[in-house]
Amino acid sequence: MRRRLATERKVLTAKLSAKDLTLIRGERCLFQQLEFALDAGELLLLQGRNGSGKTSLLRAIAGLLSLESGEVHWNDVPVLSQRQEFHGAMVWLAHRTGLKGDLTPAENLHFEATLRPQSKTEIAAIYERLGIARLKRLPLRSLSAGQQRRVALARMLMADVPLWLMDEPFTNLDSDGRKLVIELTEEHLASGGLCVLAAHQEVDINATVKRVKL
Amino acid sequence: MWKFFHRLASPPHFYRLAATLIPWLMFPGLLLLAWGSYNGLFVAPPDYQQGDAYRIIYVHVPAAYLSMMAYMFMAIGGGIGLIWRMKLAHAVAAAAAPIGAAFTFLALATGSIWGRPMWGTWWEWGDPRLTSELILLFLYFGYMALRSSIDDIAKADKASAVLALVGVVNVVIVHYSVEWWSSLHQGQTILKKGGPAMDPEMLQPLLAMILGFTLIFGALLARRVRTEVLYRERRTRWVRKMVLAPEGGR
Amino acid sequence: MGADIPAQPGILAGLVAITRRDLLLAWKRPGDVLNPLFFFAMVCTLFPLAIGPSPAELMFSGPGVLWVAALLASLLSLNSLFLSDHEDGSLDQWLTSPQPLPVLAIGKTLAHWLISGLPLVLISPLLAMTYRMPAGVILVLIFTLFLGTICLSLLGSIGAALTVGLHRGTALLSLLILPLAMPVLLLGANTVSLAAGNEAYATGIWALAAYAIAALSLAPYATAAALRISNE
Amino acid sequence: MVDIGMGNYGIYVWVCFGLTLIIVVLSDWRARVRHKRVYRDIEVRIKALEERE
Repeated sequence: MRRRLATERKVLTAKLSAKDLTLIRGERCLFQQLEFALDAGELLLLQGRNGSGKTSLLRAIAGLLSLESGEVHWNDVPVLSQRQEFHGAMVWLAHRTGLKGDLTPAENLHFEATLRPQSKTEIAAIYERLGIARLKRLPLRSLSAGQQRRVALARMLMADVPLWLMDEPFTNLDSDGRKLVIELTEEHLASGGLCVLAAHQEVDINATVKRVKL
Repeated sequence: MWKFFHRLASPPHFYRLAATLIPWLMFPGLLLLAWGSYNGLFVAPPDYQQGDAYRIIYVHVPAAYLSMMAYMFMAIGGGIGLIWRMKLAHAVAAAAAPIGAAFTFLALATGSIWGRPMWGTWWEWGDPRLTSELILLFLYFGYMALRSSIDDIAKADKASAVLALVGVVNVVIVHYSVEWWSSLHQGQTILKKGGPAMDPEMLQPLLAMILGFTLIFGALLARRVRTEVLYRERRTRWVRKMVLAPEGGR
Repeated sequence: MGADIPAQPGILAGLVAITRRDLLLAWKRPGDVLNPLFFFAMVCTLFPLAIGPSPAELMFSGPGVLWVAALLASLLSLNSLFLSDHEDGSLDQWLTSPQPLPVLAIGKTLAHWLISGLPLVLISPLLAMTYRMPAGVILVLIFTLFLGTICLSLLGSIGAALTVGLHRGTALLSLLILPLAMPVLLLGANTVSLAAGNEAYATGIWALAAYAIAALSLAPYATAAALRISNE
Repeated sequence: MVDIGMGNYGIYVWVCFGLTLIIVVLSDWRARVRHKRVYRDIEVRIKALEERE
């Protein structure tokens, strides 16, 4: 019980903001003087065509890309000066799942669990929720793309972190799966989490949504 | 002082400064080389052991010394660029590599030519200096290959900086391990280089050559850094202004 | 239990987990382990065929041949060290995890050594015997290869991290790593030669051990920095 | 007059000095050419952009 309170308190103070972000990749300037501020319980929606720089912006927020100018702040402290703390507070669902096809979902997630702080939620409940319980002993490569996506979602649910970064989370998912992603995001936001979501289509979600158009 | 460095690091300022600097490095360098060559070739007495063949050191030693110095420029430039994110330092590192490779090649070639009359062979594996120099040449090749295979300049800068820093540690290890190795195999008597016993008439031209080579290296480096800066800054306002100005900026 | 902060996985946990994962992956794809091993054995077979079966010559060239073959074999397996992790997004996950990257790099390197370095050390006595190496010298060979393969894995991880994601990765990797690996080869092969010639060889062993310790403490940082850069 | 032949060693010494001269001159020449080329490329691009506007 005490643990959950602690988590909530941590989440309530969380804040992600950025100012004056400029990113140049090769010959192209992807965005210029971009800014946003996101508080606990809010969703930041990154919208734009393919190749407009949504993924690059997400990667820049995650600290994977170095920016031409500007800084991303987590709780008003530059992310790059507290990389470890920041990464301990986020998890990211990328287009490339980072899961090994040769391993089973259970083996993959067992490894993932050592990388980040883990929530106390029963892992069995997470499998059940995502509908992958009966798949967990099969090699990942034998699963469909949508099922693999669900395994990647399990990583997010297992992590006890306030910030979710999601890159096109609906790709390869059926309508049930999409609904599930929306539900999970709503729950995460309602418990005081933050979410940055890149999507090329409109997202119908019941939460405070801020937008960045790229 | 700090302000001076800050201005130096500003690309347009450096670009102009380097242009005025080049002749001031080039001509004294050439003068020193001419004086050193003349005295080294004709005035200094022959060595009692090696006869006139020792005169090769007047080009071999400066070349070998600059091959190391250029590598240090690469490593230090890369390090400064990585730590303080100074783009000019990366440009210096990028410019130093081909010059360093050229001097390394020169040191190898002159060392090998010197070996022919001394050892009776063009290449003597037993000489630790030549072997180290050869490995240094390979390190330069690796560095330039890595740089040219990464398209994104910022990424190429950082990756090659890491390689140069790793390489600098390696150069030291190579030096000692090769020395140990050649001592095992009773390496031949190696090229005599300076030392307190050297006749001042022999030493003075050598010092002049070393200094002259260093100045020439500075001029070559400045020229290449200018090109690097120009290319890297090709989208900036100052380059645009310079190119469109009626007198041009060379 | 510290109830106020979420349970943070320990530093060693990350290292162990990543090594365990790579071993598990190698277990499911044994070809990755066996290919360098076969390569090593085959290069060692090529030399007697090329230089003739005279025992004196084999004894003389044995240390050098075995060492060069080991160097090339460990180079062969390096290209894939970070490649699949880069392609499937695992690297992105590690770079955005609170685990310190150098520690993860050590974990990867340790796994690489266990998969491709240690087997070389283990089969080297077999090949050394075909080169008529006496038992005492074989012991020195095993020991130098043990230290040497650690050095090569650590150095190789830097090169693999620098070239991950580049098109011409394989050839470039050799170009970067071979000059760096030369001192290791030189120390290792000559130490074995000294032992074979009944001379004092302790210096070489100490130097290799010093190299291994230095590489162990510095290389992970270089690998981590290189990974961050390459994965941009 | 000094001995240009330097015993039997003259050929080696002169080749070394000649090689040095060639490498220094070639380095400088290549650096100049590269600079000119880069400058011209940039000039062409910028002027083309200028005309389009």
